[in-house]
Amino acid sequence: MFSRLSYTFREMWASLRRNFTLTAAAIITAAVSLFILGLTLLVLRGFDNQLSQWSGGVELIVYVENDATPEQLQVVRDALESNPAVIDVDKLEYLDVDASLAEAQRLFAGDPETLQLLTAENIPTQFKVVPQPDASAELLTEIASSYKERLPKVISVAFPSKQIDVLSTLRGVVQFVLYLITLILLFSAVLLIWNTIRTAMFARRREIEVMKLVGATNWFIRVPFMLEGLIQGLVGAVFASGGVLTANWYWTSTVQSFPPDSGFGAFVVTGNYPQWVVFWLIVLGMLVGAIGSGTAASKFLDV
Amino acid sequence: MFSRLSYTFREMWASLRRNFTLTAAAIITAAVSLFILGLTLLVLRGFDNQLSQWSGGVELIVYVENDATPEQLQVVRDALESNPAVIDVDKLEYLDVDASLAEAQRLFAGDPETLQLLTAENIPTQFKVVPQPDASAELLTEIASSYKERLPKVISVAFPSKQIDVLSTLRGVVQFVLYLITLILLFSAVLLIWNTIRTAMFARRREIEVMKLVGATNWFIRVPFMLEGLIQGLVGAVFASGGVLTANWYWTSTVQSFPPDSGFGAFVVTGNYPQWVVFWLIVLGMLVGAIGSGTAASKFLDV
Amino acid sequence: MIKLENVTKSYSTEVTALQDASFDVAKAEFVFLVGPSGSGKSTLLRLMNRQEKPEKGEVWVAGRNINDMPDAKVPHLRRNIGNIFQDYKLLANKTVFENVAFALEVIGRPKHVIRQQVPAVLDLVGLSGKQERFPHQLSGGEQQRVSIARAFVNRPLILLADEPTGNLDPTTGEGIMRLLDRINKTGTTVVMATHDQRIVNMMRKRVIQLDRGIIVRDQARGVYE
Amino acid sequence: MIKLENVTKSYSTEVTALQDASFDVAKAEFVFLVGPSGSGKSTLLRLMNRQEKPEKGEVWVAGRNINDMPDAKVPHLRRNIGNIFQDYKLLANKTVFENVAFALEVIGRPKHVIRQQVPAVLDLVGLSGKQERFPHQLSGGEQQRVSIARAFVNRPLILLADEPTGNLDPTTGEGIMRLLDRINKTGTTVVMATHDQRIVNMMRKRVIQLDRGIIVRDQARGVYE
Ligand SMILES: Nc1ncnc2c1ncn2[C@@H]1O[C@H](COP(=O)(O)OP(=O)(O)OP(=O)(O)O)[C@@H](O)[C@H]1O
Ligand SMILES: Nc1ncnc2c1ncn2[C@@H]1O[C@H](COP(=O)(O)OP(=O)(O)OP(=O)(O)O)[C@@H](O)[C@H]1O
Ligand SMILES: [Mg+2]
Ligand SMILES: [Mg+2]
Repeated sequence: MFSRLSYTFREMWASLRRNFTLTAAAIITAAVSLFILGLTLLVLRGFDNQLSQWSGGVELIVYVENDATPEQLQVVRDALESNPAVIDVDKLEYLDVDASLAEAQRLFAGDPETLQLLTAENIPTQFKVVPQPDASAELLTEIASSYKERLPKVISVAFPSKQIDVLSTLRGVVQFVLYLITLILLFSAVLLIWNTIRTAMFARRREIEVMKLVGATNWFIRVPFMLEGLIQGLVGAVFASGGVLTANWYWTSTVQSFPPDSGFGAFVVTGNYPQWVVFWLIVLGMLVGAIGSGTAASKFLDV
Repeated sequence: MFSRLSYTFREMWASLRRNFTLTAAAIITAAVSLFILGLTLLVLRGFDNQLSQWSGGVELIVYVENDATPEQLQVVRDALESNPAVIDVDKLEYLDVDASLAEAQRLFAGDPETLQLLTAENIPTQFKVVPQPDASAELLTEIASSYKERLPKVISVAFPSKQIDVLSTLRGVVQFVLYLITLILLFSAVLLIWNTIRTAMFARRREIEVMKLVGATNWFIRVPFMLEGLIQGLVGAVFASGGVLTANWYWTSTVQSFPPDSGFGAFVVTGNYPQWVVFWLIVLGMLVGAIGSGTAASKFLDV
Repeated sequence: MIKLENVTKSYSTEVTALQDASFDVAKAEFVFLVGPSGSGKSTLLRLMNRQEKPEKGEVWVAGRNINDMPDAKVPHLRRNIGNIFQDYKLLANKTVFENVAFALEVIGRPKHVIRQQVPAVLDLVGLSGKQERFPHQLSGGEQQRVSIARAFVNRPLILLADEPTGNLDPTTGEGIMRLLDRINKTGTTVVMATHDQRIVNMMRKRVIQLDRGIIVRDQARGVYE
Repeated sequence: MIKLENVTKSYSTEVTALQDASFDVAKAEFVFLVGPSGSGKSTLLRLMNRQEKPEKGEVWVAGRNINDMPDAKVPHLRRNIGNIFQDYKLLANKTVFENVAFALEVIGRPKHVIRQQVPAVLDLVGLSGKQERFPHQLSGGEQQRVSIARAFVNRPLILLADEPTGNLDPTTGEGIMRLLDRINKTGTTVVMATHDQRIVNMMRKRVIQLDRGIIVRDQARGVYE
């Protein structure tokens, strides 16, 4: 068994070295495609963070002062619920101090200066308002602007439908272009790994011929090649992962160096999302390697 | 001579077809790298348009009404020049109606609705102000905000140092990341073209051997291979160019669908800049092909 | 040991490489296949180790019909058959020892078996002092001895040799023939394709002669003709 | 036509492939190079068309010292030398006609010359009816005739043949020898390496015998020995 393993690795390593440029090209292409995929996932997550305040159809937020009494809050709620033709009352949601603080953590992740200023004593609480699908924008604007004067403790009413549109469109463009590039490059990576394995098998066709003649099984012949492809995918994924983590760190520190309140605060990705991305990149890299080498090893074994 | 040409093309074409996957991978990689390069150039150009209002160290713009008389303009100019400690008087620049209209063409290229509203009769003219390098931001803000009340015909004073900082930093990040990816992929494309040529020559080593034995010159043997590499680079560049033009068109129409005044109006690229980008992509693609195939053809001819 | 029954094989519609061939080879027999170029000698040998399948007829090796043997069993069939070729088919980047050991390694023989059997077989073919040389450091005859050692190290029941003396000068070729004869005397069946007249005439073994895919002569103790 | 003066060639420090070889080959002469495997026959032939350079000594071909010939001139040297090999070196994806025409195409001969010379030379080697066949549709002997046609189509001064009958059965081999003899009689110098005893004895030409890189015999109208 040990001799078998050492045979497999010895052969694989020799083959990797012999085909150096093709191997390098395959690894580079796999790495770049996975890197772009990783970036895409992070950028989309940034957009989602930025838009998360507005998720679920929320188009209007009424900010209420931190020290509003339950009675004052009820007045606001009543006012909002008095317009069921314009506002979807079932989806009306109130974020109390804790929920608002939790949201701020996400929104100002890249803007610690602003975040520091928000405490349980001063953070505004919010009513998130989903309009009826057929409510006219003008009517909504009119109602919204009247709240600030009419209702107690209301700090401001946010109704940034334009920016939301722009951001969502941008998100769509970025998603489309980057996924397209990723897909094309991943395809190229599969082709290349397929090709390095084909080349590796061709370079060793005399050995393969002899192996078959002395009675080696097909699996015995195939495994080192498949492993070789797997490792190319894996190495590509490892490079990509390093790149993605570095890029994320670089971007986070760039955003933190922006002036406070630049509007990019939510555009950083935190928590263990980057680790998840890396995990999936590595899985995908190995998959790409396995597909490329597996098909090549099956196809060219009977030549 | 004609027989020579037809020989060259026949051999090249046969070789391209034989090595289909490797050729495809080489072309894809070349195309994607050049496509990303093209995108990079367009995106950077977008940033530059967006920032062009503020180029040359301009940090403050005083907008003056269209119908201001020369005397009124002189009052504004005198006020600006009275603060040589804060404002760099030598770099003070006045954009009259024509110059402002020209600038607006650039700034609102992607926002025709806004652009339409601006005519020679209503467009504000502008004083572009470059502060002294050591002028404190507070002092500048103070002076700037006093202008609007004190001076005749001044509509507004723009002093968006934060946004400029953010935009320039973003531009730097985008430039760095995209150039890096481009460079890595271009390197990979050279490797791949080198490799397809090596593979092509290896696949035809018997023919090459016979050709050398019957007295063909090295150049005769080499030229079809070099042409093959050149064509791979060229085809990659053509795909990339198509992609870049499509992407530019897609982006332009996306920006135009944004609500007016979204802030992205200047982010589209117009004029013949896209054509220039395409021209250079094609030159670069052929260069990549020539480098890859030329080195391979020289290296492996004496095997 | 080997039995062909009405075997026909053609590669394309034009060429019939072998037509209606039937014969029996007993255990420990030595058979020459002779005939002009393209008459089907190599094809016959390739049918015997399932490198090719016949269109018609049956091929039996060691008591088993190898036509309808599943592909997965073929490696085990081949472990009973040694192959020798005109161009030796040695691996240039491996030493003599490694070339022979390779044949045992790839069928999963443990290290200690390899360390014992390889020197023994190299001794048999007369190469004990040259274990660490590479093929290009050997004469053609010595290279062919390495390839015989590799074919024989697993003590197969059958040796198939396709023009093993084709690249060798007459003296060296004779040495190889004496070695094959010695191996044959240990009980190994040997089938050898050749067009070396001298050798066939010298050995006086059974001769099967082919002409354009047809067996035209099958003679015990025959000559080249 | 060919002159070697004290030529020594070794590929590595261990093996001296050729040592201090000197001889002259006159125009229209026919020379056999014989000797056991590895004695340096192929090396000698490769020195004559500058596939190899000697370490010591000088090689003259057609009155020119080819050692210090610049690389760029080598193609023109080779246009005066035809080469024939044991394995034919035909291009499998080209027909007989195309294989021969290829040799003219790659040295830039115009189409009308090709259309005239190729059929003529195919006629000479006796393949006029088989122009459109592919190599695998021919017997070994026929393939070797194609390779001779290719080597001769440009009417070279010299033909170098490295074991041209090595893969052929005796009858076919004799046919090839008669063809080479005919070509030789047209004034072409022929140098042929072989270890086919029978052929050397049959032809009775000049024989140069090598042993481990040393010329041990140079005999007019010699036999194999
Ligand atoms: N892989 C193949 N594909 C197509 N035809 C083939 C193939 N192998 C052999 N043939 C044809 O089958 C016939 C028999 O060939 P085979 O190689 O068995 O002859 P042979 O007696 O071994 O000849 P030689 O003495 O030249 O080795 C020939 O006509 C040959 O052209
Ligand atoms: N390319 C090479 N690299 C290293 N050594 C070589 C090379 N070619 C030949 N040799 C060595 O040079 C010596 C002479 O070889 P050569 O091929 O000239 O012999 P030969 O007489 O043609 O033999 P054969 O009859 O087997 O063809 C041999 O020892 C051989 O191993
Ligand atoms: Mg054969
Ligand atoms: Mg030789």
